[in-house]
Amino acid sequence: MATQTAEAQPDTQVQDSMVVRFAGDSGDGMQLTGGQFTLSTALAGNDLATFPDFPAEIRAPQGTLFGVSAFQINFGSRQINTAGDAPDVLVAMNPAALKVNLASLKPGGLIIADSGAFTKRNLEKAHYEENPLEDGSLAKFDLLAFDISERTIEAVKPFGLGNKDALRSKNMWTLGLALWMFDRPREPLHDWLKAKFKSKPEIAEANIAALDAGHAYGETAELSGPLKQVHMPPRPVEPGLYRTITGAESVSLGLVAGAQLAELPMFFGGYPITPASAILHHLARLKEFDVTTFQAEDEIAAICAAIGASYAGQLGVTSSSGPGIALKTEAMGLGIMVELPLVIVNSQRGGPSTGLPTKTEQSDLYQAVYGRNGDAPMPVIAARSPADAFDVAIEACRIATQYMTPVMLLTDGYIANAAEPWKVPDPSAYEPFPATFLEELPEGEEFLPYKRDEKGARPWVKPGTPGLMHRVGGIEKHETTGNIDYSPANHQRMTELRRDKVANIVVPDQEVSWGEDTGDLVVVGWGSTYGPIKQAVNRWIEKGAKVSHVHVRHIWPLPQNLGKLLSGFKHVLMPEMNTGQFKTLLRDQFLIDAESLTKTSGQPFQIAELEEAIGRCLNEKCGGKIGTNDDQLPNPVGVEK
Amino acid sequence: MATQTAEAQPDTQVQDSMVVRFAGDSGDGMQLTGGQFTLSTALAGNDLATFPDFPAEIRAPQGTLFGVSAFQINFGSRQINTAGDAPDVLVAMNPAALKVNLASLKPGGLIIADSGAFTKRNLEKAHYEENPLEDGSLAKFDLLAFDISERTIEAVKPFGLGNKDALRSKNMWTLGLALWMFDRPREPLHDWLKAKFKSKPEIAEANIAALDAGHAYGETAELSGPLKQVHMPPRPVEPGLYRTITGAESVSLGLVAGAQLAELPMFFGGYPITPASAILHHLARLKEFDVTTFQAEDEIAAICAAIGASYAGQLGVTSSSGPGIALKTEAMGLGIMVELPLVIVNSQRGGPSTGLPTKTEQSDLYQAVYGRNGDAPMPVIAARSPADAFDVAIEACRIATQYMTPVMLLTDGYIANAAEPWKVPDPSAYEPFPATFLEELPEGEEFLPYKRDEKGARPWVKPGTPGLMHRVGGIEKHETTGNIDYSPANHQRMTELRRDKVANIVVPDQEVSWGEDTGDLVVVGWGSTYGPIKQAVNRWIEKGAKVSHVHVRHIWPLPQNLGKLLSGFKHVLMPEMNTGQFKTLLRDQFLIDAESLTKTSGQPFQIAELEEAIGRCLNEKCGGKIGTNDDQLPNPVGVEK
Amino acid sequence: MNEMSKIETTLKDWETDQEVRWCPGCGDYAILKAVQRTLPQLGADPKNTVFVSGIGCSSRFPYYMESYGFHTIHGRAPAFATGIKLANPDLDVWLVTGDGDGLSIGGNHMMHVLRRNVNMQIMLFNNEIYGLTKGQYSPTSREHTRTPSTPLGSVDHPANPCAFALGSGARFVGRGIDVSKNLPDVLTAAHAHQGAAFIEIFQNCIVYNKDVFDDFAKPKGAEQQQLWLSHGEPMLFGSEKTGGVKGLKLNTQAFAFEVVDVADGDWQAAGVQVHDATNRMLAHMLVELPFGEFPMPLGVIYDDPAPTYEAAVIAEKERASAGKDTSIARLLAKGQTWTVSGTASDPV
Amino acid sequence: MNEMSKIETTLKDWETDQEVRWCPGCGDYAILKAVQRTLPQLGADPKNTVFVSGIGCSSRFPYYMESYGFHTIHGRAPAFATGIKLANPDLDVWLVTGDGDGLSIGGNHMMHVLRRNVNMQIMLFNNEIYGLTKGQYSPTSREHTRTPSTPLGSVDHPANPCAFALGSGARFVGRGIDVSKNLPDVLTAAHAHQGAAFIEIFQNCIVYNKDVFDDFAKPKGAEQQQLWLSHGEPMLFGSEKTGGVKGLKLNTQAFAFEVVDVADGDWQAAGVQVHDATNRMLAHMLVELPFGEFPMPLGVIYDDPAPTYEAAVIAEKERASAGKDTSIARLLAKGQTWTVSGTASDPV
Ligand SMILES: Cc1ncc(C[n+]2csc(CCOP(=O)(O)OP(=O)(O)O)c2C)c(N)n1
Ligand SMILES: Cc1ncc(C[n+]2csc(CCOP(=O)(O)OP(=O)(O)O)c2C)c(N)n1
Ligand code: SF4
Ligand code: SF4
Ligand SMILES: [Mg+2]
Ligand SMILES: [Mg+2]
Repeated sequence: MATQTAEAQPDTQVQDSMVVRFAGDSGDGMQLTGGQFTLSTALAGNDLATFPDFPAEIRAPQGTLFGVSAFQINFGSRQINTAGDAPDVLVAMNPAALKVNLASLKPGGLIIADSGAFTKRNLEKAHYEENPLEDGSLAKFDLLAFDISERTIEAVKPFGLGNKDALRSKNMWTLGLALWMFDRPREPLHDWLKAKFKSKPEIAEANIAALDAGHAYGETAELSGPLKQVHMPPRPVEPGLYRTITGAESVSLGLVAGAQLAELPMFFGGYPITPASAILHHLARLKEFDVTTFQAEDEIAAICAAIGASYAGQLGVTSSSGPGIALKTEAMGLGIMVELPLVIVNSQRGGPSTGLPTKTEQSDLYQAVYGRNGDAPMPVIAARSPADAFDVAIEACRIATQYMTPVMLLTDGYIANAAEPWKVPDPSAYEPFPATFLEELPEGEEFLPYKRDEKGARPWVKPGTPGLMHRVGGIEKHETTGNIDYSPANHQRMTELRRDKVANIVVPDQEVSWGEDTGDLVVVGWGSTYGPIKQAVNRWIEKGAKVSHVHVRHIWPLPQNLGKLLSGFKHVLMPEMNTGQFKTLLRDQFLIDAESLTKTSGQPFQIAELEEAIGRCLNEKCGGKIGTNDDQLPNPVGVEK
Repeated sequence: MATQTAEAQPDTQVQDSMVVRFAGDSGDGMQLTGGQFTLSTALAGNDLATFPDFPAEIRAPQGTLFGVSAFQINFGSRQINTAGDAPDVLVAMNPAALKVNLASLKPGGLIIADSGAFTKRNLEKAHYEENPLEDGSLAKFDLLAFDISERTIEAVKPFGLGNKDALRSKNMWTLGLALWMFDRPREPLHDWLKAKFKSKPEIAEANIAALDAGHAYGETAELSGPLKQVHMPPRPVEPGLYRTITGAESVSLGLVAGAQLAELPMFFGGYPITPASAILHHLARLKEFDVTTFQAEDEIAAICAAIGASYAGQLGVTSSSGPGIALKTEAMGLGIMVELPLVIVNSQRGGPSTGLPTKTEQSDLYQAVYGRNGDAPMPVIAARSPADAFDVAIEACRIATQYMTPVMLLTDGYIANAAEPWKVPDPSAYEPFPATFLEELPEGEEFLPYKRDEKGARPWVKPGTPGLMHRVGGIEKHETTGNIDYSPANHQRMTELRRDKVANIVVPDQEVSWGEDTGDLVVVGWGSTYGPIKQAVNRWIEKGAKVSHVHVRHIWPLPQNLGKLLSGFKHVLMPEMNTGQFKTLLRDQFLIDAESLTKTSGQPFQIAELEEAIGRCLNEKCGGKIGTNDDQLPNPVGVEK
Repeated sequence: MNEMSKIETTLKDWETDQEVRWCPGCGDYAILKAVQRTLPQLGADPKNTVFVSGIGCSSRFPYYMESYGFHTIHGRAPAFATGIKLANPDLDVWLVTGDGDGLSIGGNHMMHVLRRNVNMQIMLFNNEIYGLTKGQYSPTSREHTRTPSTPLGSVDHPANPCAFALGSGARFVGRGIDVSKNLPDVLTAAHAHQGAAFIEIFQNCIVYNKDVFDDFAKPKGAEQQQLWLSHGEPMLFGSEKTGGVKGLKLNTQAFAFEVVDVADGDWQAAGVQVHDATNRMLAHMLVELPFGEFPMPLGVIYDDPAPTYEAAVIAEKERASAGKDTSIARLLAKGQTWTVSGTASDPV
Repeated sequence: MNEMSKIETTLKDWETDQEVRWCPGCGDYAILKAVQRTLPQLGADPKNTVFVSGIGCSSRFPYYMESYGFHTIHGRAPAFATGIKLANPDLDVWLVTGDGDGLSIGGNHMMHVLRRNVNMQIMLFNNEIYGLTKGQYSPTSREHTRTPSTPLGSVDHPANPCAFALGSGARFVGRGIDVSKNLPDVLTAAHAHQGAAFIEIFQNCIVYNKDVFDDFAKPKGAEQQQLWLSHGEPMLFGSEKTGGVKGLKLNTQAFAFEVVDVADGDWQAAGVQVHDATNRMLAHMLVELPFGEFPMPLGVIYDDPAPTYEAAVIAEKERASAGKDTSIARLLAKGQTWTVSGTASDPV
């Protein structure tokens, strides 16, 4: 088994990280297996990153190629930033799972296959003419094929389940085997199963039996073959309380924390859309933290209700994905005009239009920064990883409430679904930023709803406040009174005030994420490309190249020192999962010759791809695009043509 | 009276152009006066440009500052490109009209005021403490104040109208005076009045009497004062048939012509919004030209119905202004994905949000080029003047049908309402571009709905065609079959195909609009700034400066030679009625140090402003903003504060 | 509105310093005055009152009310109002919209605010035209209406605002006329109703759709053309002076109303129907009554309260919070965690 | 649809080569088959048939129909379909939508397509849930529905699709059940109706809202729980075998239906109401009938055609064009023009 070394060559000696991919039919419970394996990995003290990759269909017919559901985890005793390029181990619960995922497996990687599921019918559904487990076509891999189905049925026999029900425990059997492979305790899983099936103890017992049987199978002597136990030492990390967290959870918690730091109740207006719905779901369970969730009739109503709530004195938040964000455009303009706090979360997915709802992309940056009628500036910030999303969400709340402005928070389908271990932060480490409402005027002062403070923010007055009745709206308004005012000088002035308020938002100076402050090449990223860029840059630094990584959180306004920082490098390479959107910003703002490296396949960058592109760049052939083909992970070849 | 010379000094000798501004209460019929004066100017063979400037309110209470309605016309015996900076003559029908418009009047200009309307009550409504006609405050102007109201009442007395009705003819009296001033025949007006009031001959007669009386007044000897008759020779122009045209009419006619050149019926889906409604209104009267107009329930339905019509084989067109365009965003993405022809007209107005509905701005360029989720490229073209809008609309139809793509046509509130003389084009001078529908497959060929031609366009198949049934939609689709396809390589490829199709649209090379091909400074504009930029550049060229004017029609894709062209100049100055949006495109695409000159007051650039800015630029202080203040035209001082 | 907070105000207290910008003679003025007259009677408190509107002539309303006001975007006022009510249910929310704003672009939000039953008063100023954009036809314009966008006459079947409201699940449906002296009564009943109260107000756009309601709204003939409904009262209209007292009687065979003459005030004898504002079927029949053959039903057509949305949302939030530790620390540490001490890690 | 173009097809002719991607057991399969069975009976021609849909599980429908198909965006299908019909009224347009697509985000377009009466069949698959986005509650979900977005149970009052359609001005309202053998009859009647025909189809989402309609849809007990309506026929349900024949009788005092027993088939004696599909008030009462106390009304509830929108639009266009010179030259030279010859200019 291999590590993620710079050369990405298989090397069975070094065990500092591994990539495992569980793949099966949507009905096989692979996401559950993956999730529980993740938890066990976290408990073992390894660093990790995951990539759940589910089908676009709700429940595709069993055994089909487009019904394959996979879960990939990269874990190790060193820092892990990506879910890994190519798996070392592929667990394939049926022929379709094998077919779709095989191309991504590392040469010499291990395949664990449930031969019991390689029936004639399943092979046909996967468009296999021969059984790949038998025709020698897998020769360049290590293959471990045996009848998991049968073994599971046997294991749960004592509990009197029918075959169909019994097979439901296949995933637990597999998980048991995986636990053995990585020398993990079973007790947490036992406890979890008992809790999960509290009302159906026999199901709990059957699953426990399957888990134990899989584990025991690993230990039996017959396995002199490719299966070896791996001891992965824990990654030394700061002491503290830890948990795993997905991006969607992290955004949700960050928003709640942000509202609490602003000392405001939070109002969340949402409308279901993949992959943004998870935030609505999480927040709907957090009502006790002074959160109101409102599933509106559409995205427009969701943002309008959120603005209404902000108007009434709560922290309005709304969230969606590309097409839904598009619908919110007009209302965002109103938010900018009435200058009320609002956080808009965009969990980006593949576009345009309905696009690829379950795939990831970074192609809504243009929309976030530029996509409104009129001169309508709005701060935009981006999360780079699941854990980072927590801080970014708090930052969004801070900017929104301190500057009285809508703020766009960009995340994406990859971050939303991926998990990583997270050191539970100490809430008291965050500086509160209590929102202030204007409740009374200093004696003799006139009430001016658009008079600004030193940050450029206008006062926030809650309806219900005596003596401060006023009217707001989307028509241009007078600089101080806020009354309708179309006069030329006033519009000129207001356009500038709105621009400057946003332009002057205090944003921390940009730091170099990895590498030196000057050099031959700086790789500039934003959002979820953080992990692969960091690893790829690191590989070149280790090879002695003068490469650095700059990862930008504040997309608009940009950090003040950014232009200067970038000018310290000979080349600027900008990998993006779009056709080069952030590149436009930097070229416009700093007139630097930033070169795009684009990938628009709906899949995250692989470290190796970036490594190669950096190499090219160091040889003066910067930019280009990743020549994606269907050999990449995951690979639903032949599907839906 | 003065010409538009470089120094803009009053000079009563040269009569090659004049600016007249009619201003009165909304109820005073100033737009009608202006319109008829325009027609008479056109018939006299002068070149002209107009700027109607009406209040935001439907009918504001009489006599108020915010109820002032004005109409400015610049006309001359030389080429006229703008409605003029400062009027030479201001007709003020009441105190409010005087107050709002005075600041824009040229020093030494002529004021014609209806002293009969300067009553105590009207003075109060206009916030005048003293009667300005009497207190000497107008000393720096030529003042001609007399009781137009009374003279009108007298003139129409024979027709037995009550005072209120009689006063309705005040505008015709004024028009008569204006006709005299510029030595114009009254007959066309007589004919027009008779036609207009066909069913009410006594009203026609009364108006004619008023007109004649105004005219006669001009001729009377008492007028030894400031009123002089001006003989403006016709501007030598190409022989042919002429008419005046506003931008809204021109877009409408261009769309109809474009549909005919494409040999398609046209379907127009719209929803009222200022200033876009005029296009809906014009087209609703053109049903006999195979035009269907559909007033939808909202902007979203309007664009969706238009896409539906394109799907069914017509040329779908939709039109709106900023907030409505925002609502269309999601559906534009679908149009891009299903690759059907569609023309989207945006008549820009002041933003953001509801903004300044009746004022002009160019601030939706970002939205047009970048404002969609996903990588969603769309061609964008812009009209520079009312007449130009005709050709631009045809060009939009051509690109949409030839490349199977939505196209955004940008115009603005200024172009929409302004009028200019237009040489009625010879329809046969336009090369037809008949749309081709796929109706039959070559023997043995498989039907592939997304197979592209050499331009990158997919086939257009009308429902109803036998044997070519197929399904389209907004989910990513296979490169040739168009079936749903989420596979990574396919999405990568489709993203590129969509980008390249638009990027490779054949666009004429950019020409220099005025001046040499290289030099010290190029002023780059787009849209309705054409006139003032051209005049300002011309003034500097006449002063010997190496300045040129480049005006871009094709905003996206940009003309291929543009970057190279601009690099032939030391400085690039970009005046825009926004905070610098087109500038972003050019800096990103060409990495040139283009400097913004911005004006966001809701008012067009003045020639003098640009002239000054160019001067600064030639002295190496490029860019900045126009320091607008309320002294500019028009000036509703004190309104709504 | 919080009953506790009733205060004394006069009409003047509800006027702002902004010049009113409707066309002289517009019906909006009369509605403005009616509202400014009604609010003092309700004991409404300006500081707790919020006027929310979309875009249109009618939607300028908030600028003229000395209360809190939000002039939002076209068609979306119900969504803003919902957010406001959920954030602060103590506020007394009035929604002002037009036939275009509320039924064309905003029909969906209108439906959902009615369905959810958010407690507010919704005044739809129906002038059967788009006023602000200069006179295009609207979804309530009658067939063959000639406007700039329909120079040959409109061809759509018009929407019936009250029928739409009922179909959307409204629990209060009322109707009034801009200049009618009864308008304050309808507003008062709407305000008393807990939940979304829908009021269609016929409003004269004298510039673009002048006197289009004259057939029933003009004072002359009004008695014969207007049927003012009152719960528990017979459905009577007309008077001896104006051509006789008449009433509506239900023809149970045809499921339809018919007009009957009432002699000597004996409406029972004539079989005149008594209005029951809680009967949904009666409401359906009344709002769909073809005008001409019948008078125009006005007043409180339907009034049958149901629990409000914001009350349910808040109750749920309270249930969810009861007795819970709501510290941020607990929030963050939810789910399965483990502690790392030194380099070892133990599940907790 | 053009009556002339009736052709012969079989169910197979309407199947595409695309693998059907709904969850095994989803009610959508049954509806797909019912449609594919019905179209040959109507003599429908695949090349003239267009299926238009929004977004949702249900909206995948066009991919499985071998006809023209347009899978558009969420909630907007009625607008696309309107454009298609106006551009080519000869096309036979079927609209497929869900309770979320058609009534949540798309409620406004639904209202307007019904109000305008564009000739098409609108099938709303009501599974009372958002299927495609994995099970959030929808506007038709019953109160207290627990879903990922309402973990403590929903609190909104649900919308009633048929009541909404009627309130919007629909001239045809029908109801069916995914697996019911009567569904093709409802589809056939909808197709025969000239104008917008609204059909609510109860559809079982077995993954996120399994068997939620079982109280009336499951075969056992169906006879007692389903009232299949037929114009001119008495409103009867149940059978001797299942606990007796029953009928609906109108209580004219209370304006309400009541259930009566029918002895020996003598429904007249029992006072059972005869269904009149052209009576709007009956339709209102039927679609609002509280289930439980009453059976579920199904079949053709209302069918009273009115002129279609596209016919009026086209007639107007023809009137406008009659005898006109439609050359581009005339178009351009409209209005007042003048001719310049040399440097002089003369009005023309
Ligand atoms: C998104 C958007 N679309 C269109 C408009 C233009 N618009 C403003 S008001 C209005 C309709 C007004 O009609 P109605 O709601 O009946 O109000 P009224 O003016 O008649 O009171 C329209 C179409 C707009 N402001 N915003
Ligand atoms: C603009 C937009 N918003 C949200 C979504 C996500 N979305 C897709 S389908 C759907 C609802 C599906 O529910 P329904 O219409 O009832 O159809 P079903 O899946 O139940 O058949 C939603 C919210 C989307 N695709 N586009
Ligand atoms: S246009 Fe009509 S509705 Fe608008 S203010 Fe004028 S009269 Fe009133
Ligand atoms: S989620 Fe429900 S509605 Fe969607 S396909 Fe599955 S069963 Fe059918
Ligand atoms: Mg209106
Ligand atoms: Mg549904």
